[in-house]
Amino acid sequence: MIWNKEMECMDLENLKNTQAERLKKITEYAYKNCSFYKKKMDKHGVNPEDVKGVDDIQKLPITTKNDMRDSYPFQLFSAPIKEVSEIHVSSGTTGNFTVVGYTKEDIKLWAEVMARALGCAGAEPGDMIQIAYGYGLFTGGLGFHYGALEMGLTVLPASSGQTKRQLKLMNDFKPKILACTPSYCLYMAEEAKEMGLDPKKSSWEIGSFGAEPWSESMRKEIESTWNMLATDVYGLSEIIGPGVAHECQHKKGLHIFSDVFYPEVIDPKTGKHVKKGEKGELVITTLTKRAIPLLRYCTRDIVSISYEKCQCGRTSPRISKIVGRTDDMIIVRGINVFPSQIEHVLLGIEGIHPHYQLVVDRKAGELDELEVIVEVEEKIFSDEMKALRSLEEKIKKEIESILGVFVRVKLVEPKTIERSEGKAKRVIDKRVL
Amino acid sequence: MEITYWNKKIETIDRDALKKLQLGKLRKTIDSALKTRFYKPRLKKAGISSGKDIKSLADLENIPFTTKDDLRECYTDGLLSVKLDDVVRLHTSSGTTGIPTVIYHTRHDLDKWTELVARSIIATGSGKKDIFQNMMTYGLFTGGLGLHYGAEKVGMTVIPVGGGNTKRQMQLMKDFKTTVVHITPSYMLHIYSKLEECGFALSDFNLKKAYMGAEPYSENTRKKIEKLFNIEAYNSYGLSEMNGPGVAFECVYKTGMHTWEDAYILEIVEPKTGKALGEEKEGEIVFTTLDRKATPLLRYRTRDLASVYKGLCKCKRTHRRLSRITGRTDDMLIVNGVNVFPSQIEEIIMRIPEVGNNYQVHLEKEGALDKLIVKVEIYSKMFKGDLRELDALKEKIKTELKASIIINPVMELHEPGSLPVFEGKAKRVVDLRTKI
Amino acid sequence: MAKQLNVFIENKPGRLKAVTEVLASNKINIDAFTIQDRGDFGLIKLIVRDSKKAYLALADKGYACAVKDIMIISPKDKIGNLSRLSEVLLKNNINIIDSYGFVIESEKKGVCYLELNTDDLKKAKRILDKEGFKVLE
Amino acid sequence: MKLTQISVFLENRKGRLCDVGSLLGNHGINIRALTIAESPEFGILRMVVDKPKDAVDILKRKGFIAKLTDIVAVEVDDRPGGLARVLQILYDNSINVEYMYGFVEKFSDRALLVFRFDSPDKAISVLKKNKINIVGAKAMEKI
Repeated sequence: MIWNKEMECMDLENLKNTQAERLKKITEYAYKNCSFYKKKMDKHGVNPEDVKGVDDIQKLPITTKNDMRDSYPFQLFSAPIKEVSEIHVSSGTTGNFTVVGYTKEDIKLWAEVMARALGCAGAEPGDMIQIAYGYGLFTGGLGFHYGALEMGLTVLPASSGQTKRQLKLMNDFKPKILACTPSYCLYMAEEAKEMGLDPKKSSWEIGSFGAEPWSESMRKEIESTWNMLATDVYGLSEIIGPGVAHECQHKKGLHIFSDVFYPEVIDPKTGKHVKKGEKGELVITTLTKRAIPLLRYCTRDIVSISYEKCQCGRTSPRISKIVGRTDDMIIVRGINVFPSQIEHVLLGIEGIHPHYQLVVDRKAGELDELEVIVEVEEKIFSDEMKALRSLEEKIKKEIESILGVFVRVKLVEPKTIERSEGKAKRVIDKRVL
Repeated sequence: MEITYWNKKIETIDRDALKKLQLGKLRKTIDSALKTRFYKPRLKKAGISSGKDIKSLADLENIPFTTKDDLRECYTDGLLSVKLDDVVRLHTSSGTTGIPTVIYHTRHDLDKWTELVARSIIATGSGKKDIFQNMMTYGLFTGGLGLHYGAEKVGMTVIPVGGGNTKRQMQLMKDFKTTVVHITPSYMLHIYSKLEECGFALSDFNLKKAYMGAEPYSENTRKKIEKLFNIEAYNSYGLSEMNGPGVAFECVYKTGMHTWEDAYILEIVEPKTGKALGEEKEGEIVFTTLDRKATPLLRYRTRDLASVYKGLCKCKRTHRRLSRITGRTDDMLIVNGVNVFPSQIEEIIMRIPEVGNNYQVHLEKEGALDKLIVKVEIYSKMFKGDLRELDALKEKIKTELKASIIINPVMELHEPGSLPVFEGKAKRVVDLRTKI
Repeated sequence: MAKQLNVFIENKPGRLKAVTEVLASNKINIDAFTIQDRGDFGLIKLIVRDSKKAYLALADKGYACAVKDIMIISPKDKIGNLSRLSEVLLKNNINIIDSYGFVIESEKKGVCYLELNTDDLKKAKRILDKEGFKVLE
Repeated sequence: MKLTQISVFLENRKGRLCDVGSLLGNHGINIRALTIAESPEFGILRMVVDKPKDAVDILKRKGFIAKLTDIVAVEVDDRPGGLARVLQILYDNSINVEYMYGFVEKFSDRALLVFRFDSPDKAISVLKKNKINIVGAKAMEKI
């Protein structure tokens, strides 16, 4: 269903006017209420009055992940903290978190865009949804939860993991919709077979998959294995969480809800707009958010945008699947991992300043495996098995507690990690998507 | 002391009016229970075919108890009294192997639950200005989402962390100047013991209150926690069958937990005979839901032991106060706030062919937290003499247990015949935890 | 093919002693042994003259044990001989699960115990014979 | 009375043992006994060699992680129960064995045990008191 026909199917001229109106307001709001933006805009020599239409957006400075890190924890808040009703953090590139806050209106907005997203996937009020994204600080679980309640679905708040329980819930309650990472969906198929369940006969008819990159061939595999429709959801916590864009049942790109999230595509080197339809870095401006409005936030995701009208009737532009990143972030089981975080952990463990490498792999039908390879140094070498095993354990635990993702630690001999120009290659991604 | 109320009229209602209110709601609950496959024949047998057959609250005694086993038998929809279309959420209890239990909620049910939690929060003196860090797990477990909705209703700023990850918890407490936490008492003590190691000091925090529940603990531990952190700690009681947290909560006077009696009928019974017990007598708590449309429960035996305090509270709330929970009538274990039945562990272990005939479960304290150690004997007939296979076996049992009981156990492999032999699964559990 | 007896033991005082006592009381002589440990438990690997008898004696006492085919080689005690041995195995893609060894007579001969995958055993024997290593029965 | 053993960190990768062997061989170092303690990912190679200090230097120069540890080697009677007797003595005196390896009875009249204790001096005095023959560095070289 189309949840909000007025906004999602608005003719482009009206849409542009709405966007312009909102852009003017949000620029003014950010300038007035957020010292960070005031400073930034003053330094950039631009005034809220300079923004008269959507094309003037290019006059505004961009906001980066580093800006978010440096303004931690409160400098980016534009609303007083007592009006903030929810805070989420995700792990940042080094020690600090990336923080996002929501006022009551922001939570309503989140529920609204997630309801639109579920509508894109094909959900109808009264359907049952199994939410297998993690609940808590991770925005995946609660985002879907709010949207599903808004639409009037019956929610199974399963949260992530515990595969057997997930499958039992599916089998017992027959939910029509599944929300999880695409690799987890494939993984569940293996487990289902082991439990004697036939994935083809599952109750899931529609999947809303995201939080990690995936390919058309994975889509085909999911659809044929589970006999269900697999659609793509896009979001990032800085903007709102899931619900920034979602594929409709025609599966030709993800409708971005551009009346509230204004998209641009720029050349990451020059910062200039790319030609229409060309690939570049996705930059988003939140047009209505109150707690932390973001102006021209660089997502570091590489996409292209199509502005043609979709068969489904929605006029909102469509972004392509994410084709890459402009930084060295990797996504493992839906969780963002920066090599610098691992470095931070190793430095924190006494006496280790070692060379390390991250290897991500995904075997057929299994979940992502993250292996952290650490070169052993003389300082930490003991000739007792117990001591070395407990060192391994310690590194593993520290990393897991920072990242919230399961890792394997492998100790290797010195100089065995491949170096180029003296520097070790930090990430090896062996996954075939 | 300043007393604040969320819903003063209901919270301070006089007892007679409360009883009248209960009676009216009970009749409606009976009517909706009659729509379920489970209660219909049961109530008919007890001579009740409509809510009108209930003349006074005393008639409640004619209704048979509902047990955990009944709930299991009703899985999945034996207790569902509305159309599935009207259900907006459901929670199930743990159990991938054993039969779980399920509670459905309509939007009305969730609103009522949220109100009870909001009342509880306000009763402790918290409000809109507070920064609330919720350290209870989110998802099917009701501890997380239950408080979450109530806290948002009140207008607090919620940080939905969920459980675990101590260092991150502390960092957030510091960075966002958290004033209220929702936590298990043992995790609270654990945080204290890890402060220095994680590079924090109490002066980094702005903590004022802790809502503590999900596991039994003593008054001494409360005092200790209050002194260590220089905060006020409030007892919270709830169980998923009765929605979750927000069933009973302490007010600022901290003399027992006000049970929201407009939403639940509270009885204390002698566990063996089921006979009603008077005030200040310890017995099993029995609840009847009055405000839940999707899954009404009549006289549900909680298996929790407690008593009801005498007299009126200084806060003027007329809802009676429950003592802290003193024990259980069954062999359920509470490990770091998670409910575990020994039978769940046994079922998993005994399914694995490489495991011998004997096993033992040890519960110990590691610092302030519980540690679950599962000791299994290896089975000599299946032993192939390869260390790598033993590594894999250990990992396999660990994963299977984790999947079923949500707790990460410590696995120990033992020689055949080296563990003491006991009959019955409860005896195989050795609880070495000192009571907190 | 030589036999090795692998016995599961918990890593706590007295366990190794208990195993060797069972063997001693059954008059079973130990030719060689090693321990593979995992912190809280481990395996004792024993070379005894009558592995079946030893197995029955231990199994009778309830120990989890297993007899495995292994290979015992007696290379000359010469500098670089160990490296030649491992090189031969490497070249032929034979993976060593566990190994241990000693010098028996200085400048003359040593002994080396190799635990290999079952599929590799025959192949390894053929190759080592050809390369001039003495494989003991 | 203590002997020096060298311990080397090795990945469980084919050919690593071979590399150590040939490196020491090329430098004229003779291996008297060796054993490997392994986990699924890595192993610790423990060796008694004739020139331990030289051996460690050579290995380190080639980038290996290696270190010296004190061990105690004893000789026991070559008859059933020989090993059990030594272990009995250690157990009775509550001496903790970190790890142990090695034993040859069949091929010579001498049987050799290598122990790593957490308190080697105490272990040595207990063993001596019980008339267990401890193998010194000189005797070791003659093996």
